[in-house]
Amino acid sequence: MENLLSLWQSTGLYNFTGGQAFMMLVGFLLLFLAIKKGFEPLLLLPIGFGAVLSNIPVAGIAEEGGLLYYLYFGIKTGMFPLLIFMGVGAMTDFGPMLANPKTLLLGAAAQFGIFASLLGALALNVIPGLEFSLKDAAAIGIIGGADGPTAIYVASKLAPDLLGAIAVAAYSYMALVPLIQPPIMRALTTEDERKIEMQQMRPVSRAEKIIFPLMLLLLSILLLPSATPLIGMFALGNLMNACGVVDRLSQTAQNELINIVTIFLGLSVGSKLSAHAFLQIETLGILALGAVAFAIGTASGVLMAKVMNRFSDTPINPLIGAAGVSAVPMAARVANKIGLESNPHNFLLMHAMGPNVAGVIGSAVAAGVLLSLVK
Amino acid sequence: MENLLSLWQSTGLYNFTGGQAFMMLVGFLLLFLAIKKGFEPLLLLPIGFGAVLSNIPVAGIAEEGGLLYYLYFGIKTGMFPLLIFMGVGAMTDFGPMLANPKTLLLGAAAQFGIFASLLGALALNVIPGLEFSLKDAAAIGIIGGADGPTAIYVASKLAPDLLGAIAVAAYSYMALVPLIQPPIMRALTTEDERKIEMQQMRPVSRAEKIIFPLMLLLLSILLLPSATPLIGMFALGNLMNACGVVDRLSQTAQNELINIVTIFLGLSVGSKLSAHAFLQIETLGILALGAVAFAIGTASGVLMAKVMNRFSDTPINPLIGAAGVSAVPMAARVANKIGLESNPHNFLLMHAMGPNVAGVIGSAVAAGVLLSLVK
Amino acid sequence: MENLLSLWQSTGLYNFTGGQAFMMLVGFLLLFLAIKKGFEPLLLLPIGFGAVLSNIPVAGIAEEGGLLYYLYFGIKTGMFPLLIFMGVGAMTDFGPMLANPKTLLLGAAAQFGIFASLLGALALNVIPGLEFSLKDAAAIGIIGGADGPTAIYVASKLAPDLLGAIAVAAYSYMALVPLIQPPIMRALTTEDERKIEMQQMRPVSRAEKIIFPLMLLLLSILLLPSATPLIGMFALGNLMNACGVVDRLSQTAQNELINIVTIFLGLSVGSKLSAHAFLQIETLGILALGAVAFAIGTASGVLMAKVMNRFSDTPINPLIGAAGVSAVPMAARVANKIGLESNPHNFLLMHAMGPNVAGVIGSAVAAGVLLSLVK
Amino acid sequence: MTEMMSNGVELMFAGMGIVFLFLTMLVGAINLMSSLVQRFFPDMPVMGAIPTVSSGIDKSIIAAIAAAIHQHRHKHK
Amino acid sequence: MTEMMSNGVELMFAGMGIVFLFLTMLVGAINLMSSLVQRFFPDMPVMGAIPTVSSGIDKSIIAAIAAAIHQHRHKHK
Amino acid sequence: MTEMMSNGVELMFAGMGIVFLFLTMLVGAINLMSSLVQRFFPDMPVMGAIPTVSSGIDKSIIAAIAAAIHQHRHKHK
Ligand code: NA
Ligand code: NA
Ligand code: NA
Repeated sequence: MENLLSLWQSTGLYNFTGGQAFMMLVGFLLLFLAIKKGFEPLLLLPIGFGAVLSNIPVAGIAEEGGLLYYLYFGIKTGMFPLLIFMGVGAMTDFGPMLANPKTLLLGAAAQFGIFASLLGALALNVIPGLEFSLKDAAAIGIIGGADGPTAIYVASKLAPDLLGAIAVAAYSYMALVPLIQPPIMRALTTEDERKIEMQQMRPVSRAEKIIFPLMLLLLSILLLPSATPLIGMFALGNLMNACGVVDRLSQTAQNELINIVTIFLGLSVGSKLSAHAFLQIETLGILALGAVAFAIGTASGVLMAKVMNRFSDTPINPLIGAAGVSAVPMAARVANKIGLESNPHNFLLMHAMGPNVAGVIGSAVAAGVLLSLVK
Repeated sequence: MENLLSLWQSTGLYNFTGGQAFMMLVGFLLLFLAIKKGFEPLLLLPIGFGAVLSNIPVAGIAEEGGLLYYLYFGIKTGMFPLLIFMGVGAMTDFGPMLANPKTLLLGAAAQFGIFASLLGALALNVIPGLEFSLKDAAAIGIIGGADGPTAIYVASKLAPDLLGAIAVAAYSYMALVPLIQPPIMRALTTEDERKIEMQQMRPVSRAEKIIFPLMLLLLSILLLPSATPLIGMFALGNLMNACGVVDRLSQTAQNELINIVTIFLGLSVGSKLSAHAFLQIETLGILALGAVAFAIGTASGVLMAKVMNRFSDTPINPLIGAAGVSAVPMAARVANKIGLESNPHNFLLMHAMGPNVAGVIGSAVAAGVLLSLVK
Repeated sequence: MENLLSLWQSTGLYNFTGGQAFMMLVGFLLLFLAIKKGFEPLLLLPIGFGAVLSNIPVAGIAEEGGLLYYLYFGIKTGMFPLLIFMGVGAMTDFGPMLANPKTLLLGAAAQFGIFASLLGALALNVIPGLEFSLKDAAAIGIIGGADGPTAIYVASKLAPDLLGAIAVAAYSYMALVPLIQPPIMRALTTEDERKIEMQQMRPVSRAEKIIFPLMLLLLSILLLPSATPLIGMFALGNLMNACGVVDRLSQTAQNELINIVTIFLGLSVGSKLSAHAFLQIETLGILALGAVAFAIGTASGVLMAKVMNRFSDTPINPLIGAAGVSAVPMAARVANKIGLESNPHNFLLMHAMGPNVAGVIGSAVAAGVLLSLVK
Repeated sequence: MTEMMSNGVELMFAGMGIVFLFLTMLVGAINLMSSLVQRFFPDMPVMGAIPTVSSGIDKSIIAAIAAAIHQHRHKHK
Repeated sequence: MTEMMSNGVELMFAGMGIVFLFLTMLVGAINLMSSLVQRFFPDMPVMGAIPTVSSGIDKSIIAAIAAAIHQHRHKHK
Repeated sequence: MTEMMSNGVELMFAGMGIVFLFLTMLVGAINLMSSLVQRFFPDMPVMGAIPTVSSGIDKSIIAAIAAAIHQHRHKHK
């Protein structure tokens, strides 16, 4: 009898707190979005699952002695996001950007979303109950970088408590890029601008592709050492792929290694989706600001492209500016799609890949600025 | 001269203890069983090798500073068995079980082997020199679950000293399933029963396969949180495979990741095969009880199937009950083979896969009970 | 204004020390050698990149909290070199050596390079400013083993400060084998000797290939336990491959696992290329002694082969003695090439593979001696 | 019977009870779920991509196969 | 405006400034690099091995392909 | 000669001695083993499975190859 009581007292049903139940629903919602809606499933499926596992009462899977507690070490040390960034580097082709380097400026402009939402977070402090520190605001702003590993890396350093919400916002909005960007792109461009055809790109030699990651790293070393963990691992992956002499390492970095780390990273991020940290009014602020960041980044990219089109000797379709937020390759595809609506013979995909990968560099640079100036 | 003496004194020959020599022989025996007899070679080869390495005098490979000492961390934290369980989940097809859910009860019945041998272990305490605590007995009983990662997970939590012997017993008896089960199955069934043909199964939709792992996890959360590390990782693997949107993660979980972890887990388990822990009369008890557990589990499964056949509206061949012990897919193949002997047109394989995978769930549930009630 | 100053003070440009700048150049030189000259790129590319990353001012990537600091744990525990050695073992075919076991003695003779350069290092202590301890000298000598993981394993135990220089020397000279060895081989052999054709080898049975790694391990256990971590992991890999029943583990050990560990090991080794440790007169000594070690090892192998040819009933081409240094399979290819120059129908490749893999065993044995006698 | 033994017996009953309770509830849940799925999503479109050649095979392998086939075709002529 | 807010504004200017500075310098560096490469190494030979079938594909796969082709050829005759 | 130097010389003799002792014993052991294997298991049946297409290649790759061949056969007709 006593035993039965103790059994009943050890069930999840008996021990559930409202917060845990709610967070578990959030986890299941993420699984639904990942599986049924196709929202960045590679990340949101393990994140959602991690959220479910870490909110199970009694089991303590995210507490000392539990699996997710140990896995989280890979985020605390920065190892997981950096290894993923290495794999992403190995998958990235800088060819289109090297053929038309001025598109890098579009990747710069789109980072305005980061700093605007940082300011927005600070402004939200006027709402009673909201208290974002400068570190919190910086970690929230980085959602606007539209780059998962960068956002997780920065958040784990500046605001580990907000990590769960920030990662979820970053990946969700990346999945929503095809919904968020088009109205902004249409509002800021004229039909004629959207019809602009761009010149065919020159081929880029292998030597340029090998030298570029080293040059990028060198510039970051000289100007912004705080960005070098991110940019360094990205450049390493890119170099391994471009140089052609370590293909077996490059293949492993892009496949098995990134897959293993993705599972671990997702589960660990999910373990930060605890009721304690997530069920705060702050989370609503983060979700709102993340959307704002994406919108402002998109707009800045498009406007910058319009400016550049005016001063450039070769035509630039302003739509490709939107790809500057990164969210590779989704944002480039969106630019291509909107372009085709106005001009069915106008394939912008390759032209948009330049600003798209430039956006990855841009947000890593912005991350370096935040890590170095926000103390 | 002095140097030569010191050299001689540093050889293995000089430093061997009888226990180390004996355990090394055990290691070589395991290698022989794995390679020449095909006993679960994926696990018993690294376990045997780990046993050899950890019993080398002077070298201290399983002591602080040695490789196996560090690898063992992956067992102590539960990480290795849980990751293997995730991979197994990704390889498991619940289709046959979902088509005929009542076969789950066969997977339940076969767990009686676990609790019977737990009792047996306690009963053996009457023998002078044997002293199994309740924790020891629970860890020994789990051998009857016929599931490697579950046994290792439970033993590492309840009785780490017995881990080596328990893992060896579990995998050895799994390899011996084609010898242990048939006589019991024949003794408990009539020729007519063995001839029973079962109805063809309905096809199972993708949606059911996606929802099932989540439902399984949810039930375990509500009823038995202590089983959720095991069931959770199993469900994660299964969901990754079933959902079809994260194939690259699922492939990695079933291949490279499980392979890497299998090597590490095997070596670490082997490192627990030290003379100190293994050369005890307890080990003989463990080996004897393990065999008993398999036999009783098989018998319970068959008897349960006979009972169900009496009350079911569709015929159930009692042979498939034996597959309820898990030991996937060996036990299902045994059921199929014995069935074919009596009726050469009766293919039971698919029907036996239902109870077979149900046995995995059943033993994970039993593991949860033990982890939660045995303190 | 103040902010701008603080920004400037956080740049790499402001913080660079001369030593860091120089070591970064060393890193870029290694990248150049790896990519453009094809010097062991699988290792030297990550080592070079690690050197660059760890010498970035301010960023602290190799200091506590940085990625390379955590990765280095895998070297400190010996885990990385041992796992690579396991993968190398899985890739090694002992067939040619088993067909002609006396070629093992060539692998023994070539280890003289190790001990000669050890003595050389001690002799260099007469130069003011140079102070090699016996441990340092032993770690330097092991470069002559021409085997990367062995050198890294030994150096990490005996002289972690010299690890960077030693690993760089070992891999660089392995890449230079086609330049270093031929003149020595030509100088020590006559045209007639180089023309010697060897008898075709008998086929080796699978059983022999399975038993060999176990026998090797057993001998090492009995005679030289200090070599068993290296020889044990090598034998494990080799057994996994030879036995044919754990192919999925063997494939993973030779591919994904070794690739992942190679990236991590390279970066960690590179992180030991700090100005503090590398910009010492010792480093020049290490580089000089490394070259001497390779030369002496080559010469000893060739001379041993000449002696053996005199006493053997079957002819032995002295060129295959040079392959005894290991540097698999480069040294065997060099022997083949030089042989073809004198006799275009004389294919020595398979005959040279015997001493070549024997050299791996020989240097692991020598490593065991050093680890056991140098305190 | 020692106290430990009686603990063991109790554990056996509790254990088998929970195992059966758990799996019986799972049977019920599956039956319910399956009937709901079959009623409301009879021809549920396959989600995500059809799991054809899994993404685990990287492009280079496909390329290698294609190259092999190509070469073969030429030799074969 | 609070102090934090003014910090934020300062951060925004510094941040966007550095981002533009960095990427503008990168544009310059790329242009310089590309023109140097195109001038001095116009037909730069491909370094290392031609990245044909990547070394990531292990030999056994190639063997499998070869075997498949071989078998096919025989069946096909 | 310093003490360290004499230690080094001693180490050299001990080291080369052990290396030769070890490898000579290994030669003996191999010869013994090979003759035993050849005498007692002359046609030793291959253990385990024949190491054909390794299990490392997962089924989907085989499927891809099969599909490629199949497609090729059709195009080829
Ligand atoms: Na970005
Ligand atoms: Na079971
Ligand atoms: Na060697």
